[in-house]
Amino acid sequence: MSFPLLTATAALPALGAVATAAVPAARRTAAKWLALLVSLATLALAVVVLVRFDPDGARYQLTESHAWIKAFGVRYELGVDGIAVALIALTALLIPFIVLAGWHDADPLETGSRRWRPTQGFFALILAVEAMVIISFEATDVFVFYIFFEAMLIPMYFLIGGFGDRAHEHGEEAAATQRSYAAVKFLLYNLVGGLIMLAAVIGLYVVAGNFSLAEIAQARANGTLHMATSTERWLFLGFFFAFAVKAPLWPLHTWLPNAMQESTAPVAVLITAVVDKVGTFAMLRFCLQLFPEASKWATPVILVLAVISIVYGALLAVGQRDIKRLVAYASISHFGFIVLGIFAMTSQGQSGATLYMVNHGISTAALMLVAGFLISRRGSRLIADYGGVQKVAPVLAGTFLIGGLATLSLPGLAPFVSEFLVLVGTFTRYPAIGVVATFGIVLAALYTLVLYQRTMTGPVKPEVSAMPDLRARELVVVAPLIVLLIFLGVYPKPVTDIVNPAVKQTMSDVQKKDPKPEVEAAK
Amino acid sequence: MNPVNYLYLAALLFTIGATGVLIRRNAIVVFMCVELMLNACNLAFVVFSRMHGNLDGQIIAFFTMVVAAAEVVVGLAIIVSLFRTRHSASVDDASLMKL
Amino acid sequence: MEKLIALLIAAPLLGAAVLLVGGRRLDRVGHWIGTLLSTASFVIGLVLFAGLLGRNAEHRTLIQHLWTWVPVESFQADVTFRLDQLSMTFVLLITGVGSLIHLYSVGYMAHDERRRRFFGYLNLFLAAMLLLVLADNYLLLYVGWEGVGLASYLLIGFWQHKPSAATAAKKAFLVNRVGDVGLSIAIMLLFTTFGTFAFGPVLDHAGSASEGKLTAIALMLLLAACGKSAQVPLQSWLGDAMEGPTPVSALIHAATMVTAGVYLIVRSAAVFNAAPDAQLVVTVVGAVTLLFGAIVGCAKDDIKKALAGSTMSQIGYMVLAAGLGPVGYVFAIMHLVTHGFFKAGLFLGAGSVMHGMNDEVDMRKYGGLRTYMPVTFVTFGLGYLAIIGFPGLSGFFSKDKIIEAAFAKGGTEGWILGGAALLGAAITAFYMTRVMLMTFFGEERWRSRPTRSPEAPSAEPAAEHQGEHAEPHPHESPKVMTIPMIVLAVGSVFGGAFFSVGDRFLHWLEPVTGHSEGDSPLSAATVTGATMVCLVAGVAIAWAQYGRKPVPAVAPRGSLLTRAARRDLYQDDLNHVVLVRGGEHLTRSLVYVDHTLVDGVVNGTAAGFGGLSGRLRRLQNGFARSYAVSMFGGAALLVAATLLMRAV
Amino acid sequence: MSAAAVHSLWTTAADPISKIDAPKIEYGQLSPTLIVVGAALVGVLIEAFVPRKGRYYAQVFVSAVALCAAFAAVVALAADGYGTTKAHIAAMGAVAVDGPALFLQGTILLAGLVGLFTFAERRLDPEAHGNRVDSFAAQAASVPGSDSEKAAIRAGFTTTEVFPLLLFAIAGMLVFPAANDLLTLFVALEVFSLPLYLLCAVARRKRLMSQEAAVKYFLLGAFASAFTLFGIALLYGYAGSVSYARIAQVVDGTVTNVDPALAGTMGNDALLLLGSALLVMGLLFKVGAVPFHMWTPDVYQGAPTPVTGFMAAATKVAAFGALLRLLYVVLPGLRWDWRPVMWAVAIITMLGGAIVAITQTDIKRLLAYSSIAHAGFILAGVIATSKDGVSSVLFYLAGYSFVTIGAFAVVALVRDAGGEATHLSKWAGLGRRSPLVAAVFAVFLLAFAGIPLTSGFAGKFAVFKAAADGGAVPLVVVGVLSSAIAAFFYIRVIVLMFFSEPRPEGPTVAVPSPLTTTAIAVGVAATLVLGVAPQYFLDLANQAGVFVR
Repeated sequence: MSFPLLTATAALPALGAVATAAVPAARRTAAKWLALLVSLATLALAVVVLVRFDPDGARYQLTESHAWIKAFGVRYELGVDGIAVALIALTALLIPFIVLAGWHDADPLETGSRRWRPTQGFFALILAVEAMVIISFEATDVFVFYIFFEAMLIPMYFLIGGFGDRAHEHGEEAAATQRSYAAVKFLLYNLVGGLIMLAAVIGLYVVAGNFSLAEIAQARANGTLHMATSTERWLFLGFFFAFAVKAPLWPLHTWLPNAMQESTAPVAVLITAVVDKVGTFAMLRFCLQLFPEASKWATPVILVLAVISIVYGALLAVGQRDIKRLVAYASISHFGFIVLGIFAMTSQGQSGATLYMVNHGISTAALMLVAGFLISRRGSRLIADYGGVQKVAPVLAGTFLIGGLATLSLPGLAPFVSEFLVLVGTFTRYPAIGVVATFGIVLAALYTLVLYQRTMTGPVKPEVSAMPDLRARELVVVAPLIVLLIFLGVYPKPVTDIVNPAVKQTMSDVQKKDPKPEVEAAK
Repeated sequence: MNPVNYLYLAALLFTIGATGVLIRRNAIVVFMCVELMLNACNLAFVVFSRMHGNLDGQIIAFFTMVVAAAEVVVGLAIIVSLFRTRHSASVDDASLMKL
Repeated sequence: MEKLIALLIAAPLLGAAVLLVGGRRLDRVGHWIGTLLSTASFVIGLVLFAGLLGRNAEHRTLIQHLWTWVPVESFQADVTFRLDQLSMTFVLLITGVGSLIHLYSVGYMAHDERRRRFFGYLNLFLAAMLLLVLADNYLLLYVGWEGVGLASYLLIGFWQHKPSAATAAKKAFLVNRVGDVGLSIAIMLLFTTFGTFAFGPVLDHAGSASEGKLTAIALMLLLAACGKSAQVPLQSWLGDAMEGPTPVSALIHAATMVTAGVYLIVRSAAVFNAAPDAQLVVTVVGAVTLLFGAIVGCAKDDIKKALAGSTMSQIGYMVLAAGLGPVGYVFAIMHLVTHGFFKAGLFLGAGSVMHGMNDEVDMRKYGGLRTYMPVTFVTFGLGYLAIIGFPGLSGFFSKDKIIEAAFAKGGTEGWILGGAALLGAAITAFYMTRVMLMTFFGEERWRSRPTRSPEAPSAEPAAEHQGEHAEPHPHESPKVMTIPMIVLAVGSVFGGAFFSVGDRFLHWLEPVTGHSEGDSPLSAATVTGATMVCLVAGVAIAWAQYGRKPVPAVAPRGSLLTRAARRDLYQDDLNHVVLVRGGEHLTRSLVYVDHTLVDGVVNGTAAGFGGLSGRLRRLQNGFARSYAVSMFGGAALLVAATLLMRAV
Repeated sequence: MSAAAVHSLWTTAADPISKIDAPKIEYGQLSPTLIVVGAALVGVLIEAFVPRKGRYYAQVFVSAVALCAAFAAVVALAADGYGTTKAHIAAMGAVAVDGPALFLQGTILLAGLVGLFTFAERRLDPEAHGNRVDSFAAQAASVPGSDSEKAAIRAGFTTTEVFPLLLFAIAGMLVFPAANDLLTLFVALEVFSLPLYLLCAVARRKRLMSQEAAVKYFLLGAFASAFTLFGIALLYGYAGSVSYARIAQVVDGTVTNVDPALAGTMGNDALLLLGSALLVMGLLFKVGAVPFHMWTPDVYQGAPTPVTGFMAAATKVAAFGALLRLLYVVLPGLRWDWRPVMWAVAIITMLGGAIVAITQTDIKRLLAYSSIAHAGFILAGVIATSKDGVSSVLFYLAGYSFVTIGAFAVVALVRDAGGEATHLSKWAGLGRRSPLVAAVFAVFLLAFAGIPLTSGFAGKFAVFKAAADGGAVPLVVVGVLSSAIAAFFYIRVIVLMFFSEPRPEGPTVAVPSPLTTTAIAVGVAATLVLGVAPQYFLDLANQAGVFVR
């Protein structure tokens, strides 16, 4: 019995959350530091996982397996493949920045009793989310995954509904109502998705008798488990629906703009960069592995939905007047790319999609956090309230621009690699769809540059004339992200090396091969 | 005489009681109608007991009477206290809680 | 020796990093750092050039593999550089002209408090441009391709406080993005066709692929080229790009970046050779653009916009040549290089004029400046002679060859293309003469001119230092600005001759691009003669119109064509109506749809349940007897259902 | 006459008459019930003889001891194997001692114990004239607002009778799921119903509503039990017996020694179907299934909150136990008749409860409707008609009862001048005023909503799984959908507590005595333990999943 590394990686932030929540009301700063340290420690553990993981080794590594709920055929089974490792690393990497960026977001409001401890709560909730996200990346048992996939909603819900931007054009009361609307919308969307998935999970149990990915795969291999085509399709739809809500895929996306708009920037990053990734990840791991036939059956429709998301999200981003909403719709467009890559069923597509999850996490974090700093200065989310910022706060403007360029996936920055892989992967099998998706890059440029032009350039608005440039803490948050964007842009090999073998596995799950070129010109 | 007829009588009484419950306002009367239903049941028990030629039915009838008596005790207690507070025994007046 | 190639890029890249990250503390020396590093890159270029000359023709291709970039199964992209005669030519042009313009900018931007950042951007541009021409595969080229796009975006919008500048920058980037779509689709097609997109294998096996695929690839590459090189239909951004500081216009929007499209086509020669249909399209695009640009150039009163039109037109020549296949590749590049010299020179001259005229750009407010700024006059004049193809000057050689090649295409196509080229030559002569006359000759229209309204689009911050309404005192620019002009003038005088004598340039480039002599229906002499005729005609008409009678200070209404040309032949208005307006409507309606339809469905469901709940709630009316009724009814139903179950 | 004749007369006279032999009662196996009943009687005596001052303590002490003892007895019996191997029918076929019975009795006893704590709570209301008071009327008989009531309050009277009443109710509930003949069933039904009627009427605050609740509950309850009784009569008429086993045999047609009368009635399915339908209806009334649910909201709202909590938990447990036994032991032969009907009932119950709850504005009514929806979920498990079905229902009931009592205990804490502040608008911003209480209540709500890692989820999963296994997939889908709807209003409360600004004149949260604290703590603990590590209890329910026949 070796050291349960994966459990530890998830348990550490969980315990950290409890500890943070327990910090007495007066010692707010202590709570912040505690949360930061815990998240850093988790990052360290994640790095250990990264190091201990052998890309060319077994499919699932560092596995743990214990009996849990025999009556439901549930085992506490953990294990990571390349894809999971990459995403765990991403999560663990982003949380410290999120904590740091949200340093002052939860300083208490005047209302409430002595025992009301928003700050402690805020950071505790963030750590709780981290724990649940990490374990759902690790779970190789459908039930275990489902439990945390669902439970994750609760802390997220409180983060969205409980903490918002300070200043608000319609005053605190209106802000509160809008916040809770967004929070409820988020929860209901995902809960409905989750409950429909629950029906499918139960169905899976009825069919398979247990939830272990490995066992089910084996049972299918040696023919002891046979799924009727219709059954498989229904179950697939049940699973996919939940993931499509989480991802989010058009037309199930409308919760995301509200959620990101109302929550503070760090939480918004937590949503898109971390939590939503669980949805796309789950498509890759569960939909494709458990229901390969059904996945192939559904591919055409899903691809179309993905393309719609890409174009639709981008167009709506162009039409937004609110910075955060804009980023939200941009993310919807990006999630379209990820889904596209997953269901193109080519190694480029799927590696690209995985890479995309990581890169999108980093780039959105960069853009959104800087946007958050901007908003916290002016106290407004409306694009129209800004102008000429680059004159008074050049560093802020510069970082914002780099974040934007990453969002429009400029070559040389990380997102370009993944986006191009996805496009190539799609194009090799579905040229038409690939071409349509490619036009998304023009729209991406449009909304990013329009945002930049309206906020940062032009004559300096009087309200922003006194705006301070980025502070040390904020620079510490942004600079590493930018460095990472550039590094992964010119040298993504470390990530691809980890991801590729896992993707090969998935490809063999769905029994798909990459199309051959017309002329074999490669050396 | 065919005992089945008594069954019809029992059914009739039961229905009358039920209808009474549905249409009468006064709590006491409503309650009496319930008692009527119980007695209809008793009649049915006795008749079946006669048909099957075993005593279970008749014994059950006694139990039913005891239970009914107990119900009267509790019921009257409640209704009376309600009457004393509201000065009315109408069931419809007691409709504070709705929706 | 390959080791050096990376340094070419590294030097300016380092400069950019240092200058942009370094912050204010570098404001003092920033510009010198930038200039130094670009010059360093030029020196390295020379060393490599010498190295190449030391080898015999077929061993002049150097490959430097740095690291594996994106490896996913069969998709293998490496960071690998290829230095052959073609890229060497570009390296020298870029670094050489680039260094000169760095030097020039030291003076030109002297009064700008953000000069350090300007040089940072310039270095960034150099690095990206070098990456573009040195990349050994299309994906890496794409990085450079977008890199230069970014640099040009930053530099066009350098004076971001001017909404016009910011808008122009955005427009340039967006139009280029459309081109980039072409490039990325081309790369995908290459990957699906050849399983790779590295130059070597692709160009070796180009022949063996199906012509359909190749045509598609070629057309996509052409689309990319149109975006970058401002060819019809993606030309609209170049005129606005003149919002940038003049050195930028000189370096990026005249000498180097805008010619990247030509590079792309020539680099992909093998693909185009195997796709004749695509080649025809290329030639057509080239011909159309060269006339388009020329016509626009005739009508502009803004000196920079006039030159921009001319740039468009000259690149049209190059594209036309490139479209002609092996007959034209070499001359396309040759014209590219010579154009690099004289057009840069012209722009620097224009900059120098503006520098001396409170950044006035309207030629109708110039006049008779030759006496005030002699050096500028001379250098500008030489550039002028070069571009109109005055015999013996560089333009003469390069352009003449292209016109010959065009006729050599043979058949009606040949006649049409050649005719267009000739006509273009005539118009070029006309508008350049016009520029020359309006600027340096005639009476001094800038005296006692009406006070300029401050929000005139051409306002540049330097103007603020020198008082808004003061009458300009034309003066020669400082040495640091004139020296580059002189050097470029020299280049534009002797460059062509140097290249053409003994077909130096041809032999140098042939191994890469290949070359074949076209059989022209007209003898070379005839073509040259015709060109001379056109030239003279153009000059004469211009003289008649602007030399003899005085130039009105406010533009006359002008003919229909003139007015159309002033508005860039209405193509901008077209874009505005079709794309911008249409797009706005589309997004606005989509926002509405998203809010009412997609979201409405969900909220509607919720509301529906609420309403249902409210209605059902009324059943709970508080009356015990009605509860009893429901129980009774329920019982009845229960019984009925049970009996029914038995019945069926 | 001859001597012989005389002798013969004598002999006939002296002919020994057959004597009735005393019934054989396994007191040991009935001990849980007997203990509770005994304690209840003791309680009555206490009321009679112990001076007022001591009564409260005496009653609480006796009841607590009795319940613990009874629970110990249940555990002992279970440990002795009566739940599994030695399961059999005791008391001359009147009472079954088997897994389900013991499991449910254990659950009821624990629920009763926790309920007792909430009954005994006397810190919440402000002291009246220096005496601590609980949530029951000073003198139930006196008219609200009358002098006699004032006097009673001044004298510091308290209605300590509630404790014996509670014990009687518990005793009835213990028998109800164990009853093995229809007569016992009916008597048990009344034994636990009547005390509840009374308990509903004795609230200290809001007497009018309390009395109204009692009247409604009583009249409708009596009405329902009349139907039940008629159903029993018909079944008796059909089978000629009230013993479950016998009826089952007759239903299956596996009965031996058919006398002509029986042969006559046996043929008459109308009797059987009518009878079983009415009987089932009576039980559905107790579990609060649509359309027999309408008493639930009013009674839940009007009754004193501790009573509501106990009632909501224990009644459901008992009634579902009886329903299970009835359907699995008596009417399995009728499965194909009642299953579709129950399907329908389950579906409308789930949907109805969930939908109507959306627009509720009173927390107690809200919980009432949620309990209706939960009744629907449990029915889904009942319908599975499999061992899994039974055990899943048992597990669900166990989890649900603790959550319910805990939730109502919390409701009792939130008070303003008028007593408990049950209107939702007053709960606004509770999370700001007292985060802990709000958090605890949120946990309960999440359990109700069936969020993973709470007992609610484990229970729901078990039940739906059983249903799906039993081929009732549509039922599962409906269940899932209605839980989605239900989630909406649970969340509404959470939003209210945490995300809306507290009202300046909002309610205060009373600091409870250890009693209520224990009740709530037990609730939370059960919720989390059953949610995170349910294995042990699932096994328990699994072993207990077999009815003795």
